[in-house]
Amino acid sequence: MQGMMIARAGELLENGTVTRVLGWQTGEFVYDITPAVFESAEELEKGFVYNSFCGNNLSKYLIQASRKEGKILVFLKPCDTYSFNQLIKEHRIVRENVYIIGIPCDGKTDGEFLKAKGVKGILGIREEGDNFVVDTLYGEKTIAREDALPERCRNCKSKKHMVYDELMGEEGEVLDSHRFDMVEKLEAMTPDERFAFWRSQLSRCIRCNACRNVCPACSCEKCVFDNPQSGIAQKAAADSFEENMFHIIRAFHVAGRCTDCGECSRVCPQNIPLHLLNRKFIKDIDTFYGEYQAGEDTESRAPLTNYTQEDVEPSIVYTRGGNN
Amino acid sequence: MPNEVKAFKPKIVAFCCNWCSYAGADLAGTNRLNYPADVKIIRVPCSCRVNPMFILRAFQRGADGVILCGCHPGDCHYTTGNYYARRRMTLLFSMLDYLGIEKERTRVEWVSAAEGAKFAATMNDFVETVTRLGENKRLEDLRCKE
Amino acid sequence: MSDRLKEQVLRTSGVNVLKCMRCGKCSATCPSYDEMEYHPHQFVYMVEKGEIEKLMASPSIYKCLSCFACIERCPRDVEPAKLVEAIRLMVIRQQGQNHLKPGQIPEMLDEELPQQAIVTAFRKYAK
Amino acid sequence: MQRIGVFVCWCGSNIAGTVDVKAVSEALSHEPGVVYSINYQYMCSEAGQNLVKDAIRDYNLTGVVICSCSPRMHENTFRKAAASAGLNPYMVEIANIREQCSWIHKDMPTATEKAIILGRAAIAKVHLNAPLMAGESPVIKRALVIGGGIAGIQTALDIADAGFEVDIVEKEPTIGGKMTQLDKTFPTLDCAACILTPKMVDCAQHEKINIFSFSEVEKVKGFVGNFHVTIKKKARFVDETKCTGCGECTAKCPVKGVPNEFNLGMDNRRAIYIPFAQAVPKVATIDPNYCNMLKNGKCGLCAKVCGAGAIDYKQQDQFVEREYGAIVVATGFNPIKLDQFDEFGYSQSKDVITSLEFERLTNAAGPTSGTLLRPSDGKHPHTIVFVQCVGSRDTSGCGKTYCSRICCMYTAKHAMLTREKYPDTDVYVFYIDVRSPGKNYDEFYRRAVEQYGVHYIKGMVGKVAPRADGKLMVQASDLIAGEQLHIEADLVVLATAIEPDKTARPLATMLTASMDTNDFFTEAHAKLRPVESPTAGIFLSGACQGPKDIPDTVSQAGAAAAKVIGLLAKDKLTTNPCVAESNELMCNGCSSCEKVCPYGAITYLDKEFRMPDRTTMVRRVASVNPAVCQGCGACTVACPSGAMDLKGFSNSQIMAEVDAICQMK
Repeated sequence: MQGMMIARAGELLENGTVTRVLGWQTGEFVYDITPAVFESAEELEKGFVYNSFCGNNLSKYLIQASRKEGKILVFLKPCDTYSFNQLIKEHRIVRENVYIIGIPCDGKTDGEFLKAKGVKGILGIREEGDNFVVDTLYGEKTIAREDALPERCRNCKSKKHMVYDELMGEEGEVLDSHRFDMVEKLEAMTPDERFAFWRSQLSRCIRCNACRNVCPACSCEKCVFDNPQSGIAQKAAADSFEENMFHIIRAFHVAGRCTDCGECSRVCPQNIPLHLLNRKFIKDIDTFYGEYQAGEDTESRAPLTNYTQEDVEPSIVYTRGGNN
Repeated sequence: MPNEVKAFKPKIVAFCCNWCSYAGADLAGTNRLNYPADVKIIRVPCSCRVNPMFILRAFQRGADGVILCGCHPGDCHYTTGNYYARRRMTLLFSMLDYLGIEKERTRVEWVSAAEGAKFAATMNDFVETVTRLGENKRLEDLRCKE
Repeated sequence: MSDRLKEQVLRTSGVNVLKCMRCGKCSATCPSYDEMEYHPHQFVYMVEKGEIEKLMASPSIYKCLSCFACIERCPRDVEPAKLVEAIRLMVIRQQGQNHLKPGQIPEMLDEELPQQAIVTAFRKYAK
Repeated sequence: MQRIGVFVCWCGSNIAGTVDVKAVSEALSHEPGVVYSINYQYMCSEAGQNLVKDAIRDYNLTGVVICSCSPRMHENTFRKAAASAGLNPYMVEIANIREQCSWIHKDMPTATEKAIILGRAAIAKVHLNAPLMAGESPVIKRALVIGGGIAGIQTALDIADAGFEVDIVEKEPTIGGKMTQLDKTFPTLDCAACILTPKMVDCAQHEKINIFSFSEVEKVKGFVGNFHVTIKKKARFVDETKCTGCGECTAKCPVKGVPNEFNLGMDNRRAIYIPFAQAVPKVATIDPNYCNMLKNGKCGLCAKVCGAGAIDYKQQDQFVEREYGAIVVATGFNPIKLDQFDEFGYSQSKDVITSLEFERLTNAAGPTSGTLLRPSDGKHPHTIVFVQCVGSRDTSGCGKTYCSRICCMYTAKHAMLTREKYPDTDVYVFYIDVRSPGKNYDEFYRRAVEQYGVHYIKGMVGKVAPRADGKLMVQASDLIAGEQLHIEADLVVLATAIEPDKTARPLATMLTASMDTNDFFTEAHAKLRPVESPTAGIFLSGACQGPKDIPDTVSQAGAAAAKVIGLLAKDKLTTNPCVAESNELMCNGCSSCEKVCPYGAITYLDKEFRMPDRTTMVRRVASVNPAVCQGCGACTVACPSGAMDLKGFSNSQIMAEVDAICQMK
């Protein structure tokens, strides 16, 4: 795959379709993937990688990149295309300046994740059928795909690209995922249990802002939490309330706009399942206002900028059954 | 004399839209309808002006309950404001509940300018509910203090 | 005394006599009107004034057929028939003022006695 | 740091009775930024206002906090006072310690504590206030009157006479409304048609008045001074400009059995019809539910006989877009349905009728040509029972809780006229209370009793039972005699409660004008602004605001017209400066705010920004049109970055209030 991608990118640079390529490169370690811009075939040969560690969603980088001179080539996995569409809807990306190659994805693993599974000294990775074969200092290790995938990939919502100019490989389908299972499990708990769960999770937050910085929906020119005029600016936690407020407000700000790409949970150094907050909003929106998938298209009105006269009343929160 | 346990007086912030609910609150006053002094009203132009940040901020600063009052759906002075407020608050309250915060601490009530009695009754009921719940600790304690 | 009685009537009936606007539709609709000494609208007014004993002593309370036409037609939801019923109950409950005491019950029990009878006995019957 | 003055009002004993005003002004004097704090008996009085003005000058105040009654009451008073002393009026904040404090609390320490907290919140807000300047918007010098009854007609005439253009939109084929159906009018017994039809003709002939008959308001956009209204002209299948109203078509139309709504279904009309002889405009209308040509294409007789060639079977609904500076609502009333009152036998006997039906039965243009005859057998009734308060003052849920206000007087009129024309009839009126507070009204009612011998009986009818021989058995109570009456009547007339027209509710939604629970339009102030809706530019005329008789309707119609004229006479309106504002540096251009704006006040422009690396970048940013923005604030919450804020109610101001209120433990 990587070879095909480099070849095609080289062609497009060569024939002048694009002037730059947005892709991935390795960092200090092979599993330490960072987004990168390549401007020539040589640079691509030298640095461009695409492997099972390339989970990074590149859409957000196009906000800046698409505003520069010339057209940029970007490789988007199916779930990244949702973010791309959502950003198009919000007029954040200049569509004419982007050339999208849709690439298939069977789920991306993660270095930290593998290490936690006991795979140490990682040197490389390849996919063989339903397994990942990891090349390590201590020889090759084979690990079943199911075991090596993070939650967001195990519950992949779609293998279908929502937008592309050109497709590599086979187009997939929108899947029937079980992504709301954990939300439902939490909803079924008593309030005390839920409180205990979230307290154990949110207590670990160190306010590093990684979740915000990686999120394609959290792409404000200036975040309210960084803006002294907003009245709620905070750099470090002044009191124990602030992280709670940060996460609730962040989830609220992306409600109806979050495509559930799962980047927030991927980058959280404390492994807080932040996607469960976003998914709660997605699930509520689906139940209260009808199925809505952000990023599916570029025209529809987002649920929070829309209404019907027959909407449920907020009191539904008190009256719906179970422990909800 | 043993120290008497001081009765818990909740702190309640009520956001009222200027056109209906604030007028409803005024009417409650004009008709001398009693409700506890624990309720303090903040005037906003429309229920849609109320940012979830304000509600969380109130809780952060020690409020025990927050209530938002606006015109009845369909009667918004600005046509559609309360429809948006309704969606926002439904989702916000649902989220607070999901985090294990007592859902009775937040409420939305539609009070028209003619419903002074409803305003007073709503406030009495809300204060009673929040008093029963006691001091608001959970939102603050969501993160362990140490 | 009459205040306590009035209070009791209002409580058992659940009626708010102050809602009456004195239109007389209850009496206009009452099929037993001609049989009664006090008419439905008078029940409402007399309860308001606290003249319960007069009503309790009047045969009118037994002339009411409990057809509830007055309740059905009242434009103010006052429900005069409930007042009549409440006053009837007061009369029944007062009779003799010597209801059974709990201590007297065990010796009277037998296998066949329905439980409801015992409860009723507390309320109504003299020894 | 602001220099703030605090002024605590006693409002006589209204505030000072429960709030220790001295303690409040003392406590607030220690708040940061407060340089002057005083309490006074009546802050709104001239002396009180002078205290504010003097303090602003003497202490160089940059902010003023008035602890007094509701800002809805006197905010403007104090803003004006501040302005006259050279302080920007938007530097004044009101702490509502009357309606929301002293009047609801009985305990002085509690109320005083709360008043101090409310004062602190206002001070906290003033610290963040900034001077605001009101903008201007032009006024379109034309008014729209919705409803062409006597209320709408009078309002339109008064506005037009002042020289402004007026459009009347009437949903029926003719203007005139309910009054056209009446026979005589109390208390002077003029013939309704004689006093109404000249006004209808005036409307039609007035060069400033334009009548959209058989039309409805479809959509309303805009705001005071600049309303954009879409009017639907329903297809009447007759070209209004050609029809001469000769009546040839209505005479020849073969479809005869259509219930005539003008006579409340008591006789029939044709499928093509002119509602009544004096209709304005006098133009025929085809009823598509009955016309054979429109139903199955077979007939076309009316087109053949029409000399003017006005018949147009292909006519479609037309939509007209018009602009107005002011809108007057005059949608009127209707009698309620009597389904819930079967005890009166309305559905069982034709001889139990409503008062409006009685009007038609006594009207010379009615189904009986003015002779009072029983609808069932056409015989003269000899005993007539009038029942008042049918469905009015009813809290049981079957009827309306309010007094319909007109029934006492028209019933007296009916009873009187009946006795005058037919002295051999026995007329009974059953009443709960007789309400006759208008000028010459009580005298009128007494005349019915004393001069005309109408039997007024205090009590209500409980049951009306039609007997096989056609008599109506009326069972009623006579509360004063203490007996139950049984009357054999020939005719029973029900003084049916009235309710707002069904079109009022959807109209109110379009106009964003508020309504009460009975669907009557709410006035801006029950006593002081009775003909204005709280929504600027919307005015109320007639029974749409509450039950009203003709004299009251006409006075209110004139009052509404005066208000409209006052508005249209201005060339420009000052706009509310508390509008949204977008901070371009923070705006993402995501369009969330634009989506929730009900006024379309937000547009986007591409703007060049300098980046930290000295390059430039073009970004899409929101821009608010302050003349169009009404300041609801929906956009401020839709905006995730907080770039959109509302002047006068900014995020930081509201949060400062929250902080001040929550501060006290």
